[in-house]
Amino acid sequence: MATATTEWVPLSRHQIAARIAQDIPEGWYVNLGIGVPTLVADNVPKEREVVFHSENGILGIGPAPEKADLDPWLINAGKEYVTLLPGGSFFHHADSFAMIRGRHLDLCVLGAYEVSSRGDLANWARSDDDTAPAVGGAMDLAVGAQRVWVAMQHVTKSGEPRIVETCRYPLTARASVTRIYTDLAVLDVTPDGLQVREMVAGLSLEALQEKTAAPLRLAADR
Amino acid sequence: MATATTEWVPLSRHQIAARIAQDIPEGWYVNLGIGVPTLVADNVPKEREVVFHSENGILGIGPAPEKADLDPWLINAGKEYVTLLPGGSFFHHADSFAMIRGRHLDLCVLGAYEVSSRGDLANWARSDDDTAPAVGGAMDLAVGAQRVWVAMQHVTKSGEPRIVETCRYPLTARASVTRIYTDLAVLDVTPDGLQVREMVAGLSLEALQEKTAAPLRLAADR
Amino acid sequence: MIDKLAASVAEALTGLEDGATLLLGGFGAVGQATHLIEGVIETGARDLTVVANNAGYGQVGLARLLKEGRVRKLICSYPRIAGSTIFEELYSAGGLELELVPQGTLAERMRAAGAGVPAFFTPTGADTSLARGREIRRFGNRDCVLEEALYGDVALIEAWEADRWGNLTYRAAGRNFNPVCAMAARLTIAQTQHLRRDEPLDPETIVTPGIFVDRVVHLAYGDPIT
Amino acid sequence: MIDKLAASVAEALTGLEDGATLLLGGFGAVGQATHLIEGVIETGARDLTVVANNAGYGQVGLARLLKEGRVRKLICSYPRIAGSTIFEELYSAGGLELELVPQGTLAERMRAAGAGVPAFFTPTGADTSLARGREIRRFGNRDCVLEEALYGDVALIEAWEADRWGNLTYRAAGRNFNPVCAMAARLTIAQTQHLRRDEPLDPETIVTPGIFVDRVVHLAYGDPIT
Repeated sequence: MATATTEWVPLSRHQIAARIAQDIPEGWYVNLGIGVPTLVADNVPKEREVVFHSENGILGIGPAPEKADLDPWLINAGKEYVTLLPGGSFFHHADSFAMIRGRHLDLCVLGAYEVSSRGDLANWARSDDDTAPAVGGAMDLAVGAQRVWVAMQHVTKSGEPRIVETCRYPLTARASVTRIYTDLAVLDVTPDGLQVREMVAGLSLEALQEKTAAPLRLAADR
Repeated sequence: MATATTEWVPLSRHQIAARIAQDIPEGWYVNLGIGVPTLVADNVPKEREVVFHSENGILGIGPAPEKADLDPWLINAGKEYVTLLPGGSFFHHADSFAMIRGRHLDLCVLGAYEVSSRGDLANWARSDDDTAPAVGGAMDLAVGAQRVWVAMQHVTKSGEPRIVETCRYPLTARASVTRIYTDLAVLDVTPDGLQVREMVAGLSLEALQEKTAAPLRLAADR
Repeated sequence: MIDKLAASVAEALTGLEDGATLLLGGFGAVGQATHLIEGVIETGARDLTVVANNAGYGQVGLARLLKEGRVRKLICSYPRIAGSTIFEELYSAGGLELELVPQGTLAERMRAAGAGVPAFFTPTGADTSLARGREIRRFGNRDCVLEEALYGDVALIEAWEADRWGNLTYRAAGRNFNPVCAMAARLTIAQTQHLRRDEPLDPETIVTPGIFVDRVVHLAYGDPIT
Repeated sequence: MIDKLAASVAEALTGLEDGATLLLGGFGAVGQATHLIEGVIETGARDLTVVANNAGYGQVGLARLLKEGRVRKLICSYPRIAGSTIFEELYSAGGLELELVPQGTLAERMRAAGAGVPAFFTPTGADTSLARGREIRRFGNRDCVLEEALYGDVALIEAWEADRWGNLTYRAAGRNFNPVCAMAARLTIAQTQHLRRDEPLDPETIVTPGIFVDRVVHLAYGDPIT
């Protein structure tokens, strides 16, 4: 029956964030990019202590404040008001990026326009002649963190694959991404290419491959 | 009369230090090397505020403590117990040498084995095959401070000049020293060579030249 | 007596010249020396190069300086943010030169200037269009780009507390680029929320030692202006 | 729950291997992690490379480690000081390899390792015998030598106060190389005089954030041992 192949439901943005949160063990130091990655923090169970880092000089970022407790001096890299958890600290920008570039972060989670089968990341500019471009800390995070995980929609709004052989968008970093979480699947970037660890219930490898412009295979140990 | 030419008296170590102290204006940040330079601090009038820096992470070094007030955690680069003056601060070694190497010190005063007429400084090793050599912060200070002044005896114990055309001892830094204070004279290192600013009373330029292995002339504006 | 206090913004900005390179602390609106930046307009200085993480917000601080046409070139990591309309208009119209620098490289280049490091290698950006035409060298298994120190003529920074020796502390995320800018400029000017004139700050908790600070102006202006 | 406390020096040193590069904080006797360094002897580790400003004092700490013959190579700025008799004997007898590094370059090379800078240029030492055979490049009007980052396997540092997250403060001149070593090693172990287990240190006055610290051992040993 034709319907049998379409019975899967893509994950929502919050579900992607929750799925990523599952894989973050206690004690990791983690930087979260803007968008879906930011949602990851709220999905880590309270009893599992993870230390969130912000580029603007903060370790120990906590959830958004109640309005009454808002500290106008305490913002994250996305310029949103945040709180500080016990054990947190403040430091200047050179020290903050020493943490990033010196490979002290266990993980960063970033959004992306495209990821290649070798882990090349494109997430900072839509074209080489971008009007008024902005790069921020994307390139630093992509080369610096021990692991770079990407959270993104599997395909563009028009249905084009975002996981490709070679990125068409300007690169943020080469061979950087180690894992991709999409609304359809979890994929590892390995020396042997992309390996599928999980798919949403009802989705076949063939159907996922159709939406992916690089060869996939199932992870042996999944 | 032959006696007339020998009526001069060389400065003592303390007098050299006191002479140097005269030339340090209020508000300068100054690093003092081990030996005679260390004595400079006590000769700056109390009402003239000068901030002394120590390589091991201190600004605002004060005089040696009374025994009862000794803090065993507060030593200078020479590993002597010191005090901290109001306005002082502590910082780590990379920041401390950022101050030195980043040209933030107005002055450092160093001892020397030899200084050349171009301001080359030799003050760290007695020979190229020194057994168990030690360099410390000498090379950092010599290239980093805005001004490098040397405090030394004009000649060796055996009467050999220490101010020379070309240093025989291993170099600490090239074209670094800007002024030399000896027990006999104060000399500026200029693009036009060594210029004598002061001599001890009774000493002639000819007599000073005899003890100096590089051409001297009197400073025009002295 | 050492006393780095200036009586006014105008006095604090004495000596700022046309063509100067200004280093601005702040990340978003937090820790931005808004009053000093706006004071630059009054000095009449123009043809400025401005180094800052963002390109200003709304109609205050750097946004006003841009609007007044005083800035020739911006060295920046993230100019395009919500509210950066003045930057976007100027840039689209070709009225502003932009050098885009990754945020960590921006911080490290200023720190290098302050620490006497004329140039350093970093993997950040090495495989990207920002490294076009630049020197690349491999260390270990990574390509790295050579980055040069970024020196300022004048740094304008914002502190929480200061004493007459120019020692500074910051508040929370207000620290950001401020201590780094302070190291990198020949003349560093701080506006401070709180002043302890003769009572020195705790030597253990000073973030920017006074050696990096030339002038302090006391402006109890309240929370960040957005 | 994050808890970086180790119950003993032996537990804190778990995993230290033969041939490791050790980064030691301390300047003179102040801020030296004497008990951790002596604990290295008990682990049996040998063939070590040790990075430290001095080569040890009297008969404690690094001096003992040297005497026990565990150190193959010393990377050091000022090995020869009053009381460094064990170093001098070993070095004269050819029992120790020495790499002499200017003190600021030593600090900056470790800071570079911790900050992801594989190499940098500095004028320090460029015109001296220490730069023989090294790459020299001119920046502005100064010759500079290329210096590489100095990475450690294990850093042994000394703190004044710590919490269970590994945040650290230091006391007075006890800070020195400790925060720099903490950044530069894969495994950083701190001995601390005071412990605030669950009561976090003040986020504004932490000198070494816990991200740079892996293990903490509480040793209320009193003043520096000279």
